[in-house]
Amino acid sequence: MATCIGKIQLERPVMLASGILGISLDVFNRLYRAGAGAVVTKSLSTEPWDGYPNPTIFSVNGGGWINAVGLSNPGAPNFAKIIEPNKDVPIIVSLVGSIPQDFEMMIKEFKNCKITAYELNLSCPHVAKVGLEVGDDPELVKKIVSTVKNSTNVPVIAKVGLGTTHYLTTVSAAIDSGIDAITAINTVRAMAIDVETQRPILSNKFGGLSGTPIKHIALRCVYEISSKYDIPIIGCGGISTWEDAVEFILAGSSAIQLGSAIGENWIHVFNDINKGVLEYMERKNYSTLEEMRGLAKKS
Amino acid sequence: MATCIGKIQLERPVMLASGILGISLDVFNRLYRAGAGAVVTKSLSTEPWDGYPNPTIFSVNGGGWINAVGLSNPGAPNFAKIIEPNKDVPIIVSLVGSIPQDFEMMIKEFKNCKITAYELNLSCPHVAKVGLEVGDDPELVKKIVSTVKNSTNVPVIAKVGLGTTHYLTTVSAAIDSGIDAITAINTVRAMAIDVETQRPILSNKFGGLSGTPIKHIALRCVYEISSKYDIPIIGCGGISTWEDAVEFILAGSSAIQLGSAIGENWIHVFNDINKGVLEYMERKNYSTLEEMRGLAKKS
Amino acid sequence: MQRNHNHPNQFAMVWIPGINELPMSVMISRESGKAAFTVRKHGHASTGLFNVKVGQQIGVRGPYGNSFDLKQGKLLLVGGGTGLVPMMRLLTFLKPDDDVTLLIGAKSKDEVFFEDLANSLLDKNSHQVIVSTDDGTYGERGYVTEVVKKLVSEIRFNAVYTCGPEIMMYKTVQLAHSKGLFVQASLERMMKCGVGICGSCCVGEDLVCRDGTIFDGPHLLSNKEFGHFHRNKAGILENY
Amino acid sequence: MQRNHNHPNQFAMVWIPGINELPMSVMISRESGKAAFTVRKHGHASTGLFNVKVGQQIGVRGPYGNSFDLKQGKLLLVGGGTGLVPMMRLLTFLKPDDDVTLLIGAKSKDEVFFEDLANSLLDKNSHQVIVSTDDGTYGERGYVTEVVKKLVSEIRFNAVYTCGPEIMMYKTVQLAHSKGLFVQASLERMMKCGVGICGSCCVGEDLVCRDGTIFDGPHLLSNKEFGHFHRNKAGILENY
Ligand SMILES: Cc1cc2nc3c(=O)[nH]c(=O)nc-3n(C[C@H](O)[C@H](O)[C@H](O)COP(=O)(O)OP(=O)(O)OC[C@H]3O[C@@H](n4cnc5c(N)ncnc54)[C@H](O)[C@@H]3O)c2cc1C
Ligand SMILES: Cc1cc2nc3c(=O)[nH]c(=O)nc-3n(C[C@H](O)[C@H](O)[C@H](O)COP(=O)(O)OP(=O)(O)OC[C@H]3O[C@@H](n4cnc5c(N)ncnc54)[C@H](O)[C@@H]3O)c2cc1C
Ligand SMILES: Cc1cc2nc3c(=O)[nH]c(=O)nc-3n(C[C@H](O)[C@H](O)[C@H](O)COP(=O)(O)O)c2cc1C
Ligand SMILES: Cc1cc2nc3c(=O)[nH]c(=O)nc-3n(C[C@H](O)[C@H](O)[C@H](O)COP(=O)(O)O)c2cc1C
Ligand code: FES
Ligand code: FES
Repeated sequence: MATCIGKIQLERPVMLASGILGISLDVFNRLYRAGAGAVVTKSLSTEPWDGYPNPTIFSVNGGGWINAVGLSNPGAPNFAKIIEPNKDVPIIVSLVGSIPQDFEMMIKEFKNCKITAYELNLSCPHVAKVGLEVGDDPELVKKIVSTVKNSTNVPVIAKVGLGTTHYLTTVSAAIDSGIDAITAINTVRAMAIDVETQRPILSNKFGGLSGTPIKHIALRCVYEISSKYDIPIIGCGGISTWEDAVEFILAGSSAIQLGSAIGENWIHVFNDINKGVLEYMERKNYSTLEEMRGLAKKS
Repeated sequence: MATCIGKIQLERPVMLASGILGISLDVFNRLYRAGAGAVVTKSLSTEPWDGYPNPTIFSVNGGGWINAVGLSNPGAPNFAKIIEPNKDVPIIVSLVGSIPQDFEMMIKEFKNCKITAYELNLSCPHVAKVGLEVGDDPELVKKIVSTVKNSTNVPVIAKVGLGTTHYLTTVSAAIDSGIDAITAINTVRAMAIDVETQRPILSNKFGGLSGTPIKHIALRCVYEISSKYDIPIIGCGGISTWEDAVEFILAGSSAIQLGSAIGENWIHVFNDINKGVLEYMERKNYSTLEEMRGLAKKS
Repeated sequence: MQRNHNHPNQFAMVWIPGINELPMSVMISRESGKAAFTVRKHGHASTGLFNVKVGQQIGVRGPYGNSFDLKQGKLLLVGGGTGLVPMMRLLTFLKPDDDVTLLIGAKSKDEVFFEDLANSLLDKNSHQVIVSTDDGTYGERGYVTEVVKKLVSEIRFNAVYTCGPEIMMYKTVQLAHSKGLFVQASLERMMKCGVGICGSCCVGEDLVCRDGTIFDGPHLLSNKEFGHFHRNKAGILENY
Repeated sequence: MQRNHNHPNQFAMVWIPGINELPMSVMISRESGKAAFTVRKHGHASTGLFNVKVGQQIGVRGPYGNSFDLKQGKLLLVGGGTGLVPMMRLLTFLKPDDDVTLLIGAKSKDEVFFEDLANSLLDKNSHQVIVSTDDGTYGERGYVTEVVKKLVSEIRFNAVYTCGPEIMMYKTVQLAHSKGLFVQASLERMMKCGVGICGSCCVGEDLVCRDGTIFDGPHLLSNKEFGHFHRNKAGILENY
């Protein structure tokens, strides 16, 4: 069940996705005990952000969520203090910013923390000037990735999503600048309207769609990236069962992340998936995940 | 319940989306009797196409479909003969092609047919050289739209989707060249992998995701287009209830299309929606659909 | 696949990985609670399915489609080729008092199958199984519809059920209907989705996968395409 | 909203269109089978909810959250402010033999509510309702936790339930636990999703919306944040 995402080594392939429950070290410890191979923190900014007013989450009929939490977070400096005591949990710190200097400044804050990797959120679909607005600008992506790579020896992951620029352009720009891995995908821009009051439900109007509705979209992105580039991939989007996890690995991902499934199956989902993947590997006679990675591309 | 999509007038706002059951005039008549305000034909090409081998449809766990029918169709010349006898049904002919001449040639074939509008499919996500590959090239879109507009007096609609170029760029190119309305959106590129045999399930590997999973994505596209451009919009994607239909109208569409819902609720869906929308209008005291169009943008 | 005992005749979409996906009638299985398929080795896909080894995995979605309207009394079943599959399943839904005549049509002797299975399924009923081959190498000589013609003019059947080549079904429906008999036929058409969205299985205004596969005789006779045309993969009408 | 009679204490996310969405305890309603909410006019959002007119629509999702563990016998309920809402609902789940003591804590007389409702809900039980105000303008003078202290040293309650200001709950839990009593408290934290994904309601390793809102005393006392810190909208710890 151990997996390597390039230079990143994990005991188990299923991680907590960014923005989900990722707020206290106690929670990280609990999730790690519950079977998560790593936890990705909420995306952190240079300053604390309150995020948008409620409603920030809409529960989609038939499954999935639309969220516009608005990247609320305590800010990198506060957060670094929270995770400083960490010894055991593989923590991936997610960062969000508008210019290379933002990322440089934040990375300095974490100098005393044990961190497994950084994940650059280039793909939040509902906050202006950061996230997708950065990911949609390949030149800016190059500058940010180069700056981050020069600021740290810890592996750096770029998280992409469906924006106004083709996500493969963003992937390519990140690879050109030395990125270590790609997480695909973030939520997909969406909205919900209440027919009685005739208004968008989320206070921000637009939010990001996550969960089962985006699973097959995310899966094709992983397949497309792994067919085109030789870069480690972390699959993310709508994963809630071991079959989903296996699909993403067969499509070419080295590890996976999940968030929305926790809203449905709570944190048991980590061990359920670990167990299912393990049984699958035994049944199919694989001794490592690597043996099955990308097999769907062969046919 | 009557609605105007620019110059297109319909008695009822819910149409059959392209590619769904759209193969014989008898079926069109049946759907019209079942409550459809208009039917859009399968996308037609200059020559007959067999489409991809089966499996061409995957049923998504939890709702929706991924299809890679591959634009199978009898070709515009054959199809024109099929619909020539039509007198009653508002038929919108969907066309697909790679170059302006393809469209010009096909439109000539329909000279003896009573047609309500043409819909240009600029957004099929799983067939090379047509569909999205055309929609993703704004210059080509301009040429095609101009050519089509010069070839016919019938209103022309452009159907857009999520491709590698931002769909709003395609919308803008189509508007610049005189398009009469926009249909948004087509299916979203996706895939499914079978964990037992470890292969992509669809024979074409990639297909288009439709149905409930894409509803809230389509809704935000309609809202974004109607917020930015003054062009009649036909909303499409995941609509299966009257509430969905109302959401799309509140977001700014003048009419809607549906396809996948037929797979779940069969063709009763047309009358169910008509009835629900009518009751809603009575309850809210609207005498025309136009009064409620776009209301969600006010808040 | 879960077998639903209340629905004689249903089909499933059977995926032969890497090859194709085909509509297949649900066949009775020796294991209770399970279903099976009967494949005729024909073209690329069915041969692919035929060659599937034990343990190799195939995909099944469904079951889809409606079922025969079960009448009681004197019943005539007319099957040809793989159209016998739904007839075999139908036999398992009969009442003990039903008096059953099963006609099996085939081109020649080596294409006759299910005769023994039918006799054993019917051993508690008053019944007869009649085989006819076009070339007379087994059973009666000539088209099975000649036997239908003779029987419907002699016996007032409570119901006639048919599945097989469309011309056979067309004639059977015409003959039974002309005598005022209740008759149903199970149609085959090009199927892609199986659930009523792609349109490839349409016959006139009917969608075989969703409205059928079983239709009443009078409805079929009012359909201009039944017995005359089917559509190819591009959706173009072709003559039978 | 469907009320589930087996789950005393649950909350819902209540949307006041154009203003905000707030977690609200499910309140008993005069109409059977329905639920209600009790709002305290506080800041922008709750005032918005307070001002909602009859007929105007609000959105409700849920109910979410777990419920109190119902014990029987001598019960002590300690509520303050809107924390009385779950206590009122709890009263409707009591057994006839339960002997109930309800403590209502408030700053001063004009903030005391539900006293009459509680008495009428308890009219078939052996019970007492004790009010205490910080300023002594009504009932006992002083913090309600002083009354708790006195009662738990006199009476061996089978269970103690509390909901209200965190300091009040913290002291109540400490006092009851120190006497070895079974005690549960219902926590409030900043809530955005209400379903256990956003993390905004976390208290140490617990997520109030999903693991709670009700927790056992010993578990709470081992949580370093309970009674000391809560998180603001950005997730930064703030002292109580
Ligand atoms: C409702 C239904 C039930 C059926 N039940 C059985 C059964 O129990 N056993 C059995 O052996 N066969 C059954 N068939 C026929 C089967 O689906 C295939 O058509 C047949 O096996 C030949 O396929 P092939 O690709 O090997 O032949 P090919 O030689 O490749 O094709 C020959 C012809 O087969 C037909 N065909 C091919 N693909 C399809 C398709 N997707 N849908 C419909 N027809 C197609 C077309 O008419 C085609 O021209 C059934 C068909 C239908 C519609
Ligand atoms: C489980 C639970 C049940 C509750 N039940 C009730 C009830 O039955 N009746 C009632 O009147 N109030 C209840 N509340 C409190 C209510 O949700 C609001 O916090 C309160 O109404 C004040 O909101 P405001 O925005 O008007 O005040 P503001 O003055 O705008 O905010 C004051 C404080 O309210 C709190 N608050 C604001 N938004 C939230 C939020 N989304 N989640 C949690 N706290 C928030 C914060 O501590 C904030 O600092 C409950 C809270 C929780 C967590
Ligand atoms: C409530 C919520 C908050 C999120 N916040 C972030 C975030 O801060 N940074 C980020 O990169 N992704 C964020 N995401 C996206 C998730 O990390 C993930 O990419 C997405 O939800 C798809 O995975 P899922 O379907 O398993 O939830 C958030 C998602 C949700 C539902
Ligand atoms: C089986 C199938 C075939 C389709 N074929 C076409 C097509 O030929 N041309 C086209 O423009 N859209 C086609 N579409 C897309 C639909 O017209 C529609 O845009 C999409 O399915 C979203 O709507 P829905 O969620 O209501 O199905 C097809 C969709 C399906 C499911
Ligand atoms: S097979 Fe697709 S509609 Fe019947
Ligand atoms: S409110 Fe979101 S996790 Fe509890």
